[in-house]
Amino acid sequence: MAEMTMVEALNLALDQCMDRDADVCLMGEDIGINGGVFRVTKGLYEKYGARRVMDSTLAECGIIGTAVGMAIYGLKPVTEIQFSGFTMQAFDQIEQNMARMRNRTQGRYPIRMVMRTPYGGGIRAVEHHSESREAYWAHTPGLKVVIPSGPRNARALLAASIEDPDPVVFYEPKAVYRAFREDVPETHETMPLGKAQVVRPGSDISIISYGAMMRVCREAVDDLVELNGIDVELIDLLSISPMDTQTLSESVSKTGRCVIVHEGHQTCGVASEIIARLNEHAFEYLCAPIRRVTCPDIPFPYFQTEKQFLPDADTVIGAVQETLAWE
Amino acid sequence: MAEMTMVEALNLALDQCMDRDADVCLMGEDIGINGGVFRVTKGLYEKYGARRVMDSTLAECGIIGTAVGMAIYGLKPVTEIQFSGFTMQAFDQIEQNMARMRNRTQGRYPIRMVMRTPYGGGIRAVEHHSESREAYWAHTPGLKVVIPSGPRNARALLAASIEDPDPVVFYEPKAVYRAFREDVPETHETMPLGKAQVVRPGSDISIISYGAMMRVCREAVDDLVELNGIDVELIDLLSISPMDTQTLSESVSKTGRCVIVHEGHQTCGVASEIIARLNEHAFEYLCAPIRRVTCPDIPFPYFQTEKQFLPDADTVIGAVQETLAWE
Amino acid sequence: MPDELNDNPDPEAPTPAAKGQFPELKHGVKSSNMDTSPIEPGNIEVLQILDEHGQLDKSLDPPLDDELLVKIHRGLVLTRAFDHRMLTMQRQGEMGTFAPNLGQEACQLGQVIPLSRKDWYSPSYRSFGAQIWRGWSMERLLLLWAGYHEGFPPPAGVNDLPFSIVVGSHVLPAVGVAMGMNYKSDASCMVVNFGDGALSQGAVSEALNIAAVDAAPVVFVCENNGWAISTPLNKQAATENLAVRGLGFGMPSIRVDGNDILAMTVAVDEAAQRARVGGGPTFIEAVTYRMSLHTTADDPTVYREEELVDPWEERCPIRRFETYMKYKGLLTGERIQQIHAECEQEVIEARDLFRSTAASHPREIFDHLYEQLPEELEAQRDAYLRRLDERGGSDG
Amino acid sequence: MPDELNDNPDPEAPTPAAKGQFPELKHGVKSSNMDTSPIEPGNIEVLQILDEHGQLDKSLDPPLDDELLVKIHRGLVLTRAFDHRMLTMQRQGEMGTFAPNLGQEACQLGQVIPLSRKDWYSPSYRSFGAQIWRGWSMERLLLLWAGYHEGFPPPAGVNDLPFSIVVGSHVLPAVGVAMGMNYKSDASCMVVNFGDGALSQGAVSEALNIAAVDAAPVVFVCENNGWAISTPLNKQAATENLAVRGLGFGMPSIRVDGNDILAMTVAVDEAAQRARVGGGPTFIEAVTYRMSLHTTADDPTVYREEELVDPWEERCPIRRFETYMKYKGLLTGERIQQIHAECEQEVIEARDLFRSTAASHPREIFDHLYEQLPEELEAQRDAYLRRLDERGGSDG
Ligand SMILES: Cc1ncc(C[n+]2csc(CCOP(=O)(O)OP(=O)(O)O)c2C)c(N)n1
Ligand SMILES: Cc1ncc(C[n+]2csc(CCOP(=O)(O)OP(=O)(O)O)c2C)c(N)n1
Ligand SMILES: [Mg+2]
Ligand SMILES: [Mg+2]
Repeated sequence: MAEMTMVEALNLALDQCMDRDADVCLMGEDIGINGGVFRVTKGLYEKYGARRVMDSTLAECGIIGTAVGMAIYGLKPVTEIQFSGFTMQAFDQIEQNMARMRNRTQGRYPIRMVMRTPYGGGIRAVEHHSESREAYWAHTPGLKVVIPSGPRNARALLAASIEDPDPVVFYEPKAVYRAFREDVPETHETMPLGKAQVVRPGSDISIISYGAMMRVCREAVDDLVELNGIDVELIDLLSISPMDTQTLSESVSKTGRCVIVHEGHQTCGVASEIIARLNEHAFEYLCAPIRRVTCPDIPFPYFQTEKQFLPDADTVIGAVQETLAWE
Repeated sequence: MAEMTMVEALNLALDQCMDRDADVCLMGEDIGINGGVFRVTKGLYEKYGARRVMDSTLAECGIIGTAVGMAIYGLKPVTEIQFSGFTMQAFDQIEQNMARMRNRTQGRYPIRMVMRTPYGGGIRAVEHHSESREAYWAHTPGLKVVIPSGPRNARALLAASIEDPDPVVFYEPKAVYRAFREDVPETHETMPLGKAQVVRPGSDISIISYGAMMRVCREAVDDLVELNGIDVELIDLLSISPMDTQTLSESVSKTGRCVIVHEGHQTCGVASEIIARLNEHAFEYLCAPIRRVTCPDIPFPYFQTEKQFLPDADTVIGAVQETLAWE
Repeated sequence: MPDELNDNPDPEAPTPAAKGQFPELKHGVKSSNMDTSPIEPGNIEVLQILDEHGQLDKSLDPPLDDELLVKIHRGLVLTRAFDHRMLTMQRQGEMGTFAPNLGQEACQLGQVIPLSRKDWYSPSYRSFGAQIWRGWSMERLLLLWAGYHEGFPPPAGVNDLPFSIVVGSHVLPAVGVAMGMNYKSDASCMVVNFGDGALSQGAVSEALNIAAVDAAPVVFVCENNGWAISTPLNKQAATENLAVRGLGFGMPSIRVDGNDILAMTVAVDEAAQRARVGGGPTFIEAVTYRMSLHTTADDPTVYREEELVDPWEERCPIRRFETYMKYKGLLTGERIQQIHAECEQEVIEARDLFRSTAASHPREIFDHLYEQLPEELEAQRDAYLRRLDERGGSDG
Repeated sequence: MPDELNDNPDPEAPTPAAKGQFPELKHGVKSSNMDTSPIEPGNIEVLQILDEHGQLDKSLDPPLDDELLVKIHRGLVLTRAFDHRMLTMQRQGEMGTFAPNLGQEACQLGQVIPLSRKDWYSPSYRSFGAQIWRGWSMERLLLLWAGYHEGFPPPAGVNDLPFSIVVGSHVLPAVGVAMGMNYKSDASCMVVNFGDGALSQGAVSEALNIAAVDAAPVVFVCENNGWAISTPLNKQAATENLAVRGLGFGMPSIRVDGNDILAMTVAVDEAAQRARVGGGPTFIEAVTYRMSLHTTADDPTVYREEELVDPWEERCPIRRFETYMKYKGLLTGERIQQIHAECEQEVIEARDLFRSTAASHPREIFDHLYEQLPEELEAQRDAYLRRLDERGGSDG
């Protein structure tokens, strides 16, 4: 075990996967000598060389499109898009080839690749650098979408994503990159994709969240439990697609009340999907409308107002109390 | 009044808007002499000339990006993307500029433009030519998303979209293009954006749909009413974003049961959003889980199997009966 | 709030100097930090070996062995026979929309003739002649155009990408495959085909640039057939020729007579050889003409004068090559007629096999998206299969 | 099912001809349907008027009037003073991440000096020198970099696009504005700025092609400063120079010493004049160097040898121009020192105004997305505002 930030843990996962499998290679902007703008690939260029750690041209569509080709050829590229806002530049290649090539060729060309990218707000970034559009990928058949919340699950989920036979979109909460440290085992560790985690079992109400918002939820839960004596069940989704519907519906069937928290926009967002599924699988147990705590349907604002824009613990606490108060 | 197909009705709307406003111009691939691959712009090149009816290069990103610039300059471009599957090529310009320019410049540069594009299946098209990804746009702040279901509302909504001060994504159900004729008034007619239409009032259950699926729903409703004596309320959404939440919740508050039908994929789709809103606004009136009748979360298949893939009247009838049977 | 700011759009901003006030540009002085002599980007070769009358440039006649030449001729004839048949079948409602390649047969075969099985090929939707040469059976191609999923995956043993219908979307993956060859030190190459219209797609420009920067073993064959549906070349590009585009990205570029099977074969072979030994990519503009419809959904009479097509009748790549084969003494007029008949027969047999084997598999549409179907999709599949059963699975 | 098909990956497929078996390419015969003489895409001019020692090429000395020359000098000095100040403020936590333009001052001012107020300018994130010249107040730019929305919209009366942070994303809209000028027969032009890295973006290639095809009045200024964050030019493009890219799209292209304010001004002016009278777009490669950090979040020592920067100290665009101004007798060393001090003072005043006026408006973040806020968003805004009030609106 070693105490690591999420950045260090992700770096460890990349290092070990490259060490274990010569077909795993990295591609992205400034990931070589520079180690990536957030230093997630630090030292890997020195260790594995320019052939396996490829600095790309300034072209996101090019990164994803050529990575799809490498995967067709049999490699396992792990690409980095510098900020998730720039995945828009690659949307066509993601949707038309990365997500669909396996199906188009009836399995002849599986695409074993990962698209890593930092998402979300909270670091006083310039415009277009704080997006949380994971719902686009959840709505895109053929992809898996994974979002870790801390150093340890980030490492295990990235390793699992690299080893997964299907294309994975891996969103990294940049607000968490260096926010705290966690014990991370030195030896190779993975976690199954598609499984949510009950972080704290409880009986009064379920809070479902993922990524950077898990910190906010933990803070809220501490308050709710200690100050208000509310027995909250907190669930970390971890995998947006496929989604662990069973764990979610079991929880809400038990608690009958639920608040969903994420940074992404509200309309057609991940919370909407969770509500739709709970409506199907836990309808008879619902005692109150499920509340969505999300960013509103406006672009992420300029950073002087991001603190107000982003949901915080009080917002979550308020939603929980309203949900509990509902008759 | 004249009997028109949707293609003719759309053509009429374009013609009259161009006639009324010299700043309205058209841009797209093969929309000039060729009149567009579906002939929606037929005759307009001859009538308004190459300056106002612009054949673009084969670059969707280029079409949307330059149209944004024209709008900044003060024009009102109506762009055509030949098939909605190719809007992926323009995703970056749509999200980063078309949807956000007004906000980025605090209103200094409003983007008065429309992106027209045929969507959906049912015409035995090759791969990537039958997509229904309207949820991407509904999840994108700054856009309005409109989807007509017949010749008359297509004409009125397109005219309204062109006159709207905000950027509009206008999805045209290609399966309906020539499927049937309707009376369409010769004189300029618009309909307000953001309003749904109760096509048939009823008290037993609400069916919410839009676009090409409205035909399927109408067929289902006829059966349900005549054969089973079920008093169905049928709602045509027309505008996906903004969404007429009030009309939807009033309907479901009355009927207590609801089935939502669309061609788009299920996860994070429009139906998920409707369910989330009804959960918030009509929770206490719900007598049964709201059912989603959508295409599954797999890519649109090769056309020999599209008939099976697309929801049909029986699918809707089945969902209605299950919803009514639910205790 | 912005009003408080001292923004100052200078009303006195210098209006542009009146024309002529500034000296016309010419080269600056030779300076210590900048070589100011004009840059010469280099010339673009133009290649034709057999002209439209079958006139041979003997100095360029490639030493292809007779067997291969005969096989090439058959390939050209078969491609055209297949094209005709598909058109008929489409008109009879047996095919979906498809894209004829009448007149482009040499252009397409020339792209793949120099390739070995280790090499890769990335076809567009109009490349079926090349696909047949690569080993795709005609009945598989018929399945593809008739909307059966089974027609899309490349046959076992054929290193091809699926054909690309989203214009230009295959070019980046094709470059990626070539980058994989560099990664694995595999001395093979990738030939990727796209049209004059596709060259306007940003993704294609990105692909050209990446291939040049990474010295990827790719041969870009830009099939300039003069049209992108109704859009003529001069509305697609501002340059007379398209080869100069390759030069702009820093790769050797050449303009080839695409109706000259010898020129195409020689040009692609040289580019392929260079690519395999680390020489990087080449851009080949293949000049040909779309003599027929864009697709069966298209009506060229709306936008194209028939007179424009006439001269290209003269330039028929097949007749041209047959003149050469006779001149070489490899084929007689009689034998040529037989070959045409044989190819017609082959196509008929493929059609019959297609008719007897074609079957759609609606129950399988969930089976190929993920290696293992996620639970949530299993539920969707089960619901879908129940529906099929209710409808009577067979239709079904 | 595919197995039933007669797919036939020919094991005998001709392996590529052994090197040399084919003749090396040379031009084919002159033929009846194809001119096979090699294509010469034309040369690219390289312009420098003032070399790094302030050496003047008198034959090219532009007749700018003295007042303008003095104004230009002040613009250069002010830009650098502003750059220094922002860096300090950022280090003190007063600014967000920002992109210094040390060494690129001439390159940036030269782009806009020839523009009138009717002309348009589309800046990148590193173009604040040009923005100041265009009429953006320094305090507005400080607001922008400090993350206040009020800093983003162009000031009233300034025909600029908002600065572009998504690399290359502004170039297509810039071309669209120019297409609007053609639409309205407005004899103005658009100058759009982007970097060597941005040139790799597909959208930028699409923009170059569209502008060329539509003869849009655009001047593309590709600011080649040698780096895209840590990526050097040779990993970004396979060509020695970037001007050839413009040639590949069929527009006049020129390579200019970006540290020579006279050369930049002359080149842009000629291109702008051509554009305004229907001469279409021009591609200008401005050769300069990013002497400082990519942004304040960047640490060049990780990837760049300091020695690489040294020679560019020599090529300082400001010192070079000051030599020229003295030679012209327009400025003395003493006066120059005063100007530096005055500019420093101006910047300090802007900073103070910024400090006294800067205020964020969290209650307004819903107000600019749509002309009229849709109902569903009103509900979201009300919930948001309630939250603000609970938190104590002020912080707020
Ligand atoms: C991205 C995209 N945009 C538009 C289309 C519609 N479309 C199909 S073929 C075609 C023209 C292609 O022209 P070209 O690249 O010259 O190839 P050709 O058809 O002439 O062989 C168009 C516009 C498409 N399939 N994909
Ligand atoms: C589409 C996109 N990709 C990546 C980035 C991150 N990024 C910001 S600046 C930059 C380098 C740009 O280099 P260049 O175009 O040469 O301009 P310069 O910074 O040198 O002025 C990168 C990669 C971005 N902002 N947008
Ligand atoms: Mg073409
Ligand atoms: Mg640069």
